[in-house]
Order: sequence, then C-alpha cells, then structure tokens
Amino acid sequence: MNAIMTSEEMPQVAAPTAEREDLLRVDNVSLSFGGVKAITDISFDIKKGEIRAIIGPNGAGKTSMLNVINGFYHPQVGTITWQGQVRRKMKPYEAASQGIARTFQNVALFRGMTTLDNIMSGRSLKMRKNFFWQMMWYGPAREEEIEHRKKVEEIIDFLEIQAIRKTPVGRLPYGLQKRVELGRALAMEPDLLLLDEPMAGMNLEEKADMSRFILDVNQEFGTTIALIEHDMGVVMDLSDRVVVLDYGKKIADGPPEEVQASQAVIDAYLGVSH
Amino acid sequence: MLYDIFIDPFVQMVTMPDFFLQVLWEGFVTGILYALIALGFVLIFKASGVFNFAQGIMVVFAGLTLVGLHEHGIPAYLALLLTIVVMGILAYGIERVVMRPLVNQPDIILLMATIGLTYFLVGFGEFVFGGEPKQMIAEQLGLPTGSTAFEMGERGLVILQHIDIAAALIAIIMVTALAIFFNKTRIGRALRAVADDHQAALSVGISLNQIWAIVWFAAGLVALATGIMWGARSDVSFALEIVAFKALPVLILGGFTSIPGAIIGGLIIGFGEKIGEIYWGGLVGGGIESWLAYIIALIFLLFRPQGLFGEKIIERV
Amino acid sequence: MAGLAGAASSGGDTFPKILLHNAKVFGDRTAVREKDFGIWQSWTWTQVRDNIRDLSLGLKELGLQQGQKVAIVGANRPRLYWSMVAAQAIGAVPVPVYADSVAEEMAYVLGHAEVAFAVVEDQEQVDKLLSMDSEVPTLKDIIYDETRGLRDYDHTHLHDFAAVQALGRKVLEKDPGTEKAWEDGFAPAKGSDIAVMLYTSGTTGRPKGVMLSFDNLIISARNANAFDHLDEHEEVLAYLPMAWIGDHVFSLAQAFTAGYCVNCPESLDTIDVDRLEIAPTYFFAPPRVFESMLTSIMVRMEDAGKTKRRMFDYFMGVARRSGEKILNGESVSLKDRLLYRLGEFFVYGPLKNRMGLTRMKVGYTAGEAIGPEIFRFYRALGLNLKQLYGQTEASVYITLQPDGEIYGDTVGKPAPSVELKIAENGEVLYRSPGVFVGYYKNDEATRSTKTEEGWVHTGDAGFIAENGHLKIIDRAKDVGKLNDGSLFAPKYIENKLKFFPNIKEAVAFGDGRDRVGVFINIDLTAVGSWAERNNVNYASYQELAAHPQVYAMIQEHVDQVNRDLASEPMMAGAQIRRFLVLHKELDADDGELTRTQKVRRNFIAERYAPLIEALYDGSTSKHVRTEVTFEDGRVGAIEATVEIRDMPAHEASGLQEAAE
Amino acid sequence: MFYREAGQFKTSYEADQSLFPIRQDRIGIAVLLLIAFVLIPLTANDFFLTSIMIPFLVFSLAAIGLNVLTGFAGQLSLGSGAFMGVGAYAAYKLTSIFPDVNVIFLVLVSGFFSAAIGAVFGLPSLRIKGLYLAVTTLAAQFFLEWCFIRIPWLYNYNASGAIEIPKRDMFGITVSGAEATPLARYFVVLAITVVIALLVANVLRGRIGRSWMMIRDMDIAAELMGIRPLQTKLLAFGVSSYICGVAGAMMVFFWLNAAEPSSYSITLSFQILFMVILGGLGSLGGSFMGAAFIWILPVFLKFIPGTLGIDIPAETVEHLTFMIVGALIIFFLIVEPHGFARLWQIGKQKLRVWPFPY
Repeated sequence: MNAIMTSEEMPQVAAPTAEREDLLRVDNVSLSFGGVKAITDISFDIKKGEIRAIIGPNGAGKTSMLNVINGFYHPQVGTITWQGQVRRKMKPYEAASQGIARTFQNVALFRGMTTLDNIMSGRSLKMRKNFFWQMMWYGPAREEEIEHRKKVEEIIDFLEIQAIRKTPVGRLPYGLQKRVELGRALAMEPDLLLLDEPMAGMNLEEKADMSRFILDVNQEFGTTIALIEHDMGVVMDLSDRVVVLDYGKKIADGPPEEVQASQAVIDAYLGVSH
Repeated sequence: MLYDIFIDPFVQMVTMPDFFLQVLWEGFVTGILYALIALGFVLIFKASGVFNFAQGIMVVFAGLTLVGLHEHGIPAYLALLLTIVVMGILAYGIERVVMRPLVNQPDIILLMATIGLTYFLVGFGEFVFGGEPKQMIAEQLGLPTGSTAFEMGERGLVILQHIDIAAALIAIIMVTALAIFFNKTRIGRALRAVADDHQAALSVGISLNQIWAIVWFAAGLVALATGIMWGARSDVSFALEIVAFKALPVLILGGFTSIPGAIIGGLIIGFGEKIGEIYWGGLVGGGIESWLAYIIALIFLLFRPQGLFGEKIIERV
Repeated sequence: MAGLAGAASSGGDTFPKILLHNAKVFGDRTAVREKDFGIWQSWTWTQVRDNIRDLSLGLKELGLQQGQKVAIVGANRPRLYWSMVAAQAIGAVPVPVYADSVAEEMAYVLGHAEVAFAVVEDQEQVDKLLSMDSEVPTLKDIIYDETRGLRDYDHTHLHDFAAVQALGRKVLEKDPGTEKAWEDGFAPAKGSDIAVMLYTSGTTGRPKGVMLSFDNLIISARNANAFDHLDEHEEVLAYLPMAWIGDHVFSLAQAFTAGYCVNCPESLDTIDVDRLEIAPTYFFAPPRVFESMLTSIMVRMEDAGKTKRRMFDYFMGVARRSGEKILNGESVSLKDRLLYRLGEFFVYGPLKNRMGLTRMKVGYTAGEAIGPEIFRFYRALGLNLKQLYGQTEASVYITLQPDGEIYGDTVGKPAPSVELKIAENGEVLYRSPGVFVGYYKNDEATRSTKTEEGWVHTGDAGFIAENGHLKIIDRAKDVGKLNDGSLFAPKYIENKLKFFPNIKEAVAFGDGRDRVGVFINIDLTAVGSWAERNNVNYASYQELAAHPQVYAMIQEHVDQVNRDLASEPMMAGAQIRRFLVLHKELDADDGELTRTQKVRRNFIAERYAPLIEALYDGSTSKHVRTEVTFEDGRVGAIEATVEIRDMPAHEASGLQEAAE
Repeated sequence: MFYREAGQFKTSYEADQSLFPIRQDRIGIAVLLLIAFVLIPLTANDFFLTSIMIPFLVFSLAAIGLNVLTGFAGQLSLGSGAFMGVGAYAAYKLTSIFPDVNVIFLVLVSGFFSAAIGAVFGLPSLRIKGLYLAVTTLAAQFFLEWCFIRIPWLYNYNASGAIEIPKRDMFGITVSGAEATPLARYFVVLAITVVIALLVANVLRGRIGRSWMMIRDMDIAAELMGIRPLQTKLLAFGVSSYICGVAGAMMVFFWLNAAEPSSYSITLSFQILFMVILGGLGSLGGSFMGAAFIWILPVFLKFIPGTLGIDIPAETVEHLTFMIVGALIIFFLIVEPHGFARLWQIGKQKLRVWPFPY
C-alpha cells in the first residue's frame, strides 16, 4: 500500500503480525515547534491486536509521537490513517471518542477524586444521560451510573486495586497511581491504548505486575497497545514489534530481537555521533 | 448609527485637535496612575507570586495616614516621613502575620488572604481616620497646584495641571529608581533571583522573609506616591479601592512580572479608557469607563493570551 | 428463636437435605454474601439452592459419580462452598485443600485422595493442578471460578463454573423431572455417609485425610448452635482456610444447621474493612488474629495525642478492673459501673466499632493458647470472647468455655455430648458424636488414634482442674523430663514467652538435658515500633534481633516467665536457664513452621544443631550460617553471630518477692 | 466516637452511591432539616428570620452557585454579584410583564437569563485560565453593573433607579413585597435553597459533576478522555450563574424588598467568594458553613457591645467588624486553607477512627 514501509534498510515485519489489519498508519509525519523539529518524516503502522513499542533515547520524539497520535499536536506534514481512513485535523477529545486512550509519563490522575471516580471518569464518553436526568438522579441517571459502575468494578477487580477503591488518588503510592491510570484508560474500552512509560519509577515487583497487566489487557480484551518504555527487558518481553526513534527520526522497525541486533539502534543507544 | 460609531468620533478628533490633545493628556495622566498601582502589584507578584489585591487599599491607607497625621498637627514633611515608617511597619507585619504562614499555598488562597487584608485595612483605616473623604495636603508638601495653558495657534488651547505634570515626573523618577534598584543593588538582584528560583535565592544566602518584607515595603512606597498624586487630583477616599481593580487589565496587557509592561499597559488602558469614554461613551449613555478597561484586556487576551511581552506557550503533556 | 430445638430434629441428616429444608424455611433470608465488585453480593437460601442444584446437575453431566472425590482449592468464596454441597448431593466427597500450600504438598494430598474433579478459584490454581498431571493421574476435570487469563487454555477438561451451571440448567430445562430426580438422588443418603475429607497438616509426616461423616458434622454443629444460642440471625465472616475444620464447621456445618449468613471478604487485603462492614455476631479467630489486632491498636494508640492516650489508659484501667466482672454478671460498685459506662462511650465502644466486633455475641479463639493479657483485654472491653479446645478428628468441639465460666488458663468444660478422660501418661482422650470415621487409606493410623471403644487420643497432655475445666499443658509426646526429673513442657514455656507482644515465636529445649534453653524470635512489628520510638536504628531483622537493648528487653521477659513458672509447683523445676534471640524469623517457606504457623520442633533442632550445642556448652556466642528461601523461591544464606545469655532460677515457691 | 460504622454494609450500588452512605450522617441531615423546617419556624422571632436565616440561606445558595464554578469546575470568578443582579433584574422585569404568574416560578425562570449571560462571559474560559479569567468575570461585573444603572428599562424607569418588589400572593399567602411575613419568606427561601442544593448534589455525583472535576484537576487529561472543554466549562458557567441568579432574585424578592445596582456590586462578589473559599472549595456543605460565617458573624459582632453594656457608636462597631472579619479570614486561611469543609472532614475522620489518630 505504501512504499515507505518496504524500504530495504528497515527490518521486515514478522509474518503473523504483518498479516493483521492496520489499526493506525503514520505516513511521513513531521512536526516542529517554531522551527525546532521534534519529529522528522516518520512512518510506521500499528496492527490490530499487537503490542507495539516505541523506544529511543531521551528527546527522540517518542512522547511527541503519542501526542500526534491522539490529536494533541498537529503535524505540519504527513497523514495519519485511522482504521483505514485518513484522519483530518482533530481535537484530542475527538481522538478519545474514536477509541484512542492513553496514560501519561508523569501520572496525570484527577487528584481531587477517588480511585473509583478516576476510573469512572474514563466512562464519560459512554454516558449519555442529559442534565435533567442527572439532576433527578433517581431513575435513568442512576441506572446509567450503576451500569458503568459495574464495568469499572470489573476493571478494579482486574487490576486488583479493591483495597484502594475509595482512597483519594493523591494519597496513593506512585506505583498504584500508575495502575489506577491504566484502569482509567481501560475504562474507555479503547481500540488503541497508548502507554507513555507505564513502568517509569517502579520497582522490580511493580514492573512485573504492570507487565502482567499489560499482557492481560492485550490478551483478555484484544486491545491494541502502543507503549513507550525505557526498560529494554520489558520491551523485549512485551512487544510484538518495536519502532526505534532517535532525534525525531525512525532508525529501525521490526520484531524486538531484530531491532536489538540492529547496528543503528546500538549506535543510537551508545551515543555514536551522527 | 454606523456614522456615529465609525466616522463621527474621528471627524471630531481632527476638527477639534485641542480637545483631542486634552483628552490624550487626561488619558496619559490616568494611565500613569494606573501604571503606578500596577507597579505595586508587579513588585509583589515578581518576588512572591502573590497577586496583592490589597494594593488599592494600601494606596488609600497611605494617603489617609499622611493626611491624618497632618491633621493632628504634624508638619507635612515629618508626616510624610512618619507615613513611610508606618508603611514599613505594615510591610513587616504583613510578611510576619500573613505571608510567612501561608507560604507554598495555592495562588487563590494567597489572593484571598490579600482580600482579607483589604477588609482589615478598610476597617482599620476607617476606625482610625474616619470614613469621610479627605483633602490631600498637596500644597503643604510643596507640590505645584497651578495650571498652564498651551495655545495651539488658531485651534484653541490645552490646559495642563501642574500637579499632573508633577505626577508624571514622579512616576518617571519612581520607575527609574526601581529599575536601578533592581539592577544595581545587591538586594535588587536578590529580588530578581527570588523571582526566578526560590531555591537558588536561598542557596546564595538571602532570606526569603527579608526579601518579602522589602518588596512589601517598596510596594507601600509606591502606594504612598500613588496616594499623594491621586489624592491631589481628587480626594483621598475609599472609592479609590475600585480604581485599584483597574490594575488587573493593566497587568494582563503588560504581564504580571514586567515593570515596563506595567507602564505601557497602564498607558494603553489610560488612553483607551479616556478616548473611548469621550468619543464613544455618549452613544450608550456614558460611564463606560467603569468597564472599558476590562473589555480591552479581554479582547486582547483572546488574541494574545500570553500578554504583550510573554512568549508563546506550548502546552506539554 | 424457637428454631433451635426444632432445627436439631428437623432439616435432615445431610447437607443437601438441610439445603432443601432451609430453602423452604428461610427462603428469602440471605444465606451468603460476598464482597465483590465493591458491594456485598447476596444470595438467599433459595438462590443458593438453585445455584447448588445447577452446579450439581452440571457436575453430573460432566461425569462426576458417587464416591468420587472433588478437590476444592481456593480462598473463601460462595461458589467453592456450594461446590462442596453440590458434590455431596451426588454422593461425591469434597476434599478442601489449603490453597497456599506448595505444589508438592498439594500434589501429595490430591494424589492420596485420588480426586477425580477439582473446583478451583482461578488461573493460579488451574496452573498448579495442571502441573500435577503425573502425581494426580485420577484428576479428570477442573472447574474454575474466575475466567481471567484462562480464555486460551484447552477447554476439553477445563470448565468455567458458570458454564457447568448452565449445563445443569440445560438438563433441567430439557426435562423438568430432573429436579425431582436430583432430590431423590440424595434422599437415601444417610448421616453415617462420609461428608468430607479434611487433610490435617500434621507437625510430622505426611498429611492424613480425616474422614468425617454427615452425622459427625451435623450433630456437632447443632450442639454448638444450641450451646451458644445461635440461630439464623447470625452473621459470620468466612476468612480462614476452607481446608481447616474450623472454617468448615463455622462457615458450612453450623451455617447450614442454624441457617445463618456467611460473608466472604473481598480479598485478603481488605479483611479489616470487610469485618468492620459486616460486624459479625459470631466470630472465630485463632489467637494470632486477636494478637495482631491488639498490636495494631497499641501501635496506633502510641501515635495518638497525649490526652487521648491518657484517657485510653485510664479507661482501659477501669475496664481491666471491672469489665470482666460486668461481663460475667458479678457485682461491681456503682462508681465503677458508671465509669465503665463512660468508658464504653469514649473508648470501648469505638474500639469495638473499629475492630468490627460491635455486634459480636460470641467469639471463640482456639488452635493455640491465647495470651492471658490479650484474652482479658478483649473480655474487659465487654466482648464475650471464649476459648475452645478442638481437633479435626472431633469435628472441632472437645471442650468449650460456658458463658460466665471463663478462666484464661483453661480451655473449658466438655462440649455437649463429649466425654473426656485423662490417660495415665497425662494424655487427654475424648469420645463424642463428632469423632471421625477414620483416616483415609490409613487404617494403621486410625487404629493408633481411635480405640475400639471410640476414644480418641488427642496427643495433648493435660489435666482437669478442680473447677472441672480442662487445662492443656503441651503435646503429650513433647512433654519430657529434665535430667533431674522435673517435668518439662516446652509448649507451656513457649506460650508463656509468646504472650509478650515482643516475642513472636519461642522454641524450648530441655528433654533429657540438664536445664532448659530457649530460642526466641522477636516480633518485628512490635519491636520495630518500639525501636522507632526509642531511636534505635536497624537495617534488618537480623540487626534488630542482635541489638543489646533488645536483648535486655527479652531478658526481662524471660525473667518474668521464670518467676511465673516458679509459682507453679508442677513447672517450677523447668525454668529457663539460657536463651538466645534467633537471627532470622522462623518461616513456613523454610519448613520451620507448619502452614498453620506451628513450630516444627524437630526440624528446627536439626537445622540449628550448632546453636543448641552452644546453648548447652556454656559459650556466650556462636557464629552460624543458615540457608533461607526467599519469597521468589531463590535460595540464599545468612550468617550471624548469635549471643547466648544465662538466666538465674527463682525459688520454687509462692514467695516471688523473696527471689528478688 | 459517634460514628459507629460497624455493621453498615452495602448490598447494592444504589446504597453505596447514596449521598450519605453513613447512617450517622443521614441522621445528622435529618436532624438539620427538622430544625430548619420545624424548630426554627416554631421558635424564631422575626428578627432572627429576616436578619439571619433568610440572608444566610440566600447567600448559601449563591455560594453553592459560585462553588459549582470555582470549587468544582476550577474556574475563578469575581462576577457572581453581577450574575445575582441579572437574576434580580430579570425576575423584576418578569413580574412586571407577567403580573399574574406565580412569583416563585418567575424567580426560578429568572435564573435562565443569568445562566445565558454567564455562559457568554464564560466563553473566554476556553483560552484563558486562573487570574486571567478573573479579568473576564470582572469585566462582566462592571459591565453588568453599568447596565443596571444605564438601562432605565431594567428598573421600569423608576425615579429612584432602584427596583421595588410588588406584593405577590401564593395560595392566599403573601410571599413577596413589604407585606409578606418573615415566616412565609423564610419557607420559600428555605424550600428553594434545599431543593436546588439537592439537585446540584445530584449533578455533582454523576457524569457532569465528574467532568467538571476532571477539567478542574487536570484539563489536558480530561480532554484526552473525551471531555469537550468548552461545552463543559460553559455548562459550569451556565449552571453556576443560574443558581447565582436565583439567589440574587431571592435576595431582593424575599429579603431586601428593594435593590439598587450597588446591591450587586463587586463587594457582593467578594463576599460570595469568601464564603466559598472559607467554606471550602468543592464542598456543598462548606458553602453553607462559609455563608454562615461571613454573614452571621458580623451580625453577631454588632450585638456584642450592646449585650456587654458598652456604648460604642454604630459606625465604630462596623469598622471593628470589618477588621475582625478581615483578620479572621486571614486566620482561617492560615489554619486551614481548604476551608471549614476540610475542618469538618478532619473532625469527622477523627470521630470515625476514634480513639485512634488514623
């Protein structure tokens, strides 16, 4: 479909994943802020049902890439194809309603709210009862609230955070906050889940838990996941395919073991000058 | 109607340039006074991040103290000196009682505290000096009172009050002095360090508390100057408090931390308000001075949310 | 209610029959609750019957047959309780297994029991069972409660609980007569049939499968209900291992016979909150639960403000003085009565509320001796906490403390219909309707435990005090003699030591030796909190244990125990003469404790042989190296130099003061 | 201590999500309502009703209105006084135009005018935040105040420039105008306040309330979860202004009888803001506590010298009151910046875990 992806210097995609349908394609995207280039001519795809890792040294443009995907930044050049349709310029909340959810590098929970309310907030888009019914509470609004509460409770159960259900999130330790944030994103029942360094600042045990949750999410719900992560061990374990960025450019793309062996990647991580 | 809005005012400006110049002068003087009030805000905001709503009442309070002391038979210059001392005590008190315990609280709490301070000073001022407007002792302080008329050839004349000229001069001196203070003195540099980074300031051995007391004192001095000038033009009364709200649009235009911004913002608002009131106000019944400044700031905000001198904000996730 | 006498005679002699009866009598009363998805999901007796029936029919469809064994593995969940009765309805025998036991242990039990089916909680248990393929060849089908993670497993012999129930319902829909057939199926079952098999963890050797009949359980349960006037209005919290006889009797047998409601907590992390929410009226906990509740109360009170602490101390004083008397119905001065009322408002009431024991009618503790201080603390609060003495082989009840006859150092009078006698060697024997049928596939053990006349050896040594209450000293086989002939009851000494909150475990040695020596394990929570308050720095358990101040503290405790022992004529000869504080916590993962946290004396003696040697060779310190298993299964070693201290003996008389 | 929660468990989500899940709280609220609806009407004199209870309730409602915007949606507003004014003038005009329509209905309708104008002034909130937004609302404040003065149609061309409330009956009882009894007014004000407070509480615990709090706590994250910032903020402005508008209308209809533009000046805005801040941002109960403090304390202070037998001129008392209120505001901000609601929360938590400290 597109010539960019088949250029020779890129490692080829492993067969089983390659046969899957594209969920999202990024073609020749460039992004700059007032002349400073954050992303230069990047193309890659995310297939339905896979776990796609985006890695690269600090400042490689990984988070900017996520921001482009969920509509927070608008690239000056290039197209984004979402579920087969070229996407127009849009707002972040529109991305949300199309099924893109994410977590943040620095936990971005609603600090004044409890774990339960935070995860409930992920259901916002799916709740429809209007102001009048909300005001009345008893009746349709409450029914709707309870219907979604059930979904949220399933997520709480899934993430094993029953004990902190009614704790204000500000009081939780960092690792649990990250878990709640994942829960909040899951509550959106997204088609694509973007995780920005889901394991940053965690200890070994928490990392193991989080890895398990990510894999479970992928397997249980079939959610496609794109994640940024620094811990190479985790990336290798979790991801089906890896795209490597450096200085806003793509330097490798393919299954983890191939990418790990790529000279360009080794150079980038060792800091060989360009 | 359209004619009244878009053509007639300009025709008037051209056909009656003397009147127009007079309006501009009025706008200039008002603007200077706004700028002075805004300056007080900026001083405090820069050093402590506090938006000091009490600046308006400090102006009134300074003016009242000065006049009140004089009424009790103290000579004008001594009264002035004493007032400065009072402002110093006030600054120290505010730092000790209000600012220090509230350090690190969210902006809105600090803002509220300064409004509480306003209440307190209103009550205190009225309790001590009574609630009636007072005449400023401009003459006793040696401020000029007369006026000079400038003829404009055939086209009429512009009358300049000497007190206004003095106000402008004092404002200019004040700003220059502050600029020197900030750039050349040790304390001034410390102040700037605080504005940039509290930790850094602490690490060079400057006490944050001292600095806050100093800026509040500096703001008190600015308030005193403002009080004298404004008082000399009208009266010293609590109505001045409302005027202080005008500092907000001024700051929006000029930025919360910029001294030149405060001056330029003050002038823009001063000019805009007067011209708007004289040439367009009549169309809607007059009195638009009370809100025009905010609308100007608002429109400005919608197009340049970062202010005149701010940089474009890139939001990060 | 009038139900008591009636329930004893009506309702049936097997659990499936009682189930039908309860569904008829109690119908819409709540039978089971489980905190799940944030609320207490509830099932009425009718719903429970339907659930059990559907499951039972489903199991039958899957091929479960009469006489087969069904393993039950997992935490306390309504579905797992139902599975037991569902199996019983077909004539199969449920075998609850400790869910947290290591794979090897579990494999032995399941293999020994020849289980054909297993109903388990979740993926973890499924994996565990699947890995036991070779050890448990009889296992055919596994039914799981929680689907998570199991989606992609091969489902030929793996079934979702709900799917099995759906299968049952389908059968039912196809032929409405099935229900009747199902009921008829278990109608001929007799009370003497085997109801359940429980494996005792055993301090030595392989676990033994205790076969209990319906009669054993049901008659014992009815007696216990009558004894404490329990009826369908009770609320209990099911949180102890399902494989343990206590839970089986409290949460199933007594719940079925009395018709009361069983509440399953959400998870282990939330037990305190869940107990607070439910506020059980009938509560059972081993001493360690009461201990840790008390410790947490004390630790938290340490952090309270001065005034509050003073108030707390004052009213606790009042409670100690008059609380128990008031509870026992003895006379108390008006002033104390009023003060106690005040204390009830300010301290006792709120404390009971925080612990979730406000509504507790009767509470029991058993399994081990409870510290008299701890026991009195709860009683002084006005909680009717009592001790009982029981065994798996007796369907729990051997002796019970009747209301108003509570003595801290005895375990009560024989339970209803229980006969008691003391053998020559001091061993306690009993005979009762609850006496087990036998050990599964182990007639030899059955014979050596149960006499022809039905007397069962408890294995415990004890005597009946003047007031008719039984007093247990120790395991019969552990009771030994010092070389000078004085009686040495290690457990008795150990328990006395363990009553100090700072001491978590103690192991006493002395049989066949000159004097008594003791290993001590400090309690990290209590001592750690003490260390924090006293600015004692430590990096690890090991460091804290070796701290001189800690040693001094423990020395005081030991001295106090010696003084106590000195005042008891039978025990005065066996005072502690040397002790050491162990450098590591005794741990079930290292095999030092059983799964029920009981000390495995012989194993420890072997493992720490050099230390024991040091106890008796007079040296003041000893360097040791010990292998340990970490939580993740890795094996490592820790090394330490352990200090040993000498202790003076007190005069063997009541004249304690003179000894000072 | 008083919170004995053992045995209170929820078997349904309905119960778990009720406004007062703890039994003791439900009892407390019932007692409060009983006092408000039964005890006070039976025992209170006219002075207590007119000078304390009615204004307290009116201000409580206004504070709830502002709290919705500032406390829950995180948008600072200094214009609530003017929005109250819009409600008052709208209600006044409506009663002039439809003299036969039930006055309570009209008061409730007047809020919609206020809501519309509030939403217009809320438009800039999409682009500007915090203190900058305060300018917008100040613009509203001064512009609206100016309108109240300069548009004579608003006050029916009265020579005095003030609005005077006509007599209106309901079920044969006079509820507005100078002849209305304090008791009748009190019941009307109480009923409206309680009902609106309940409806607001309902909104706040559902999707919409959450969306406001999402915007407040982390607007970027909220947007990435599908919240439309403009709609959400405008709704907050609208709802807030509606409530303020109704409160403003009640203020003149059931309390003051007449009002001038200066009744709705910036001073009023600040007063309401104080109630919200001292009461506690993001707490409905706090709005009541804040209103009680800011309104009742000065009234109370006025009477202290008299009861102590000290003769101080009324003026001086007023000045002292200002000072004391100002000082207390600073004091409470220092003691607990999160307001009385937080103090209450802390106290309640202490009672719940009593005798433990946590």
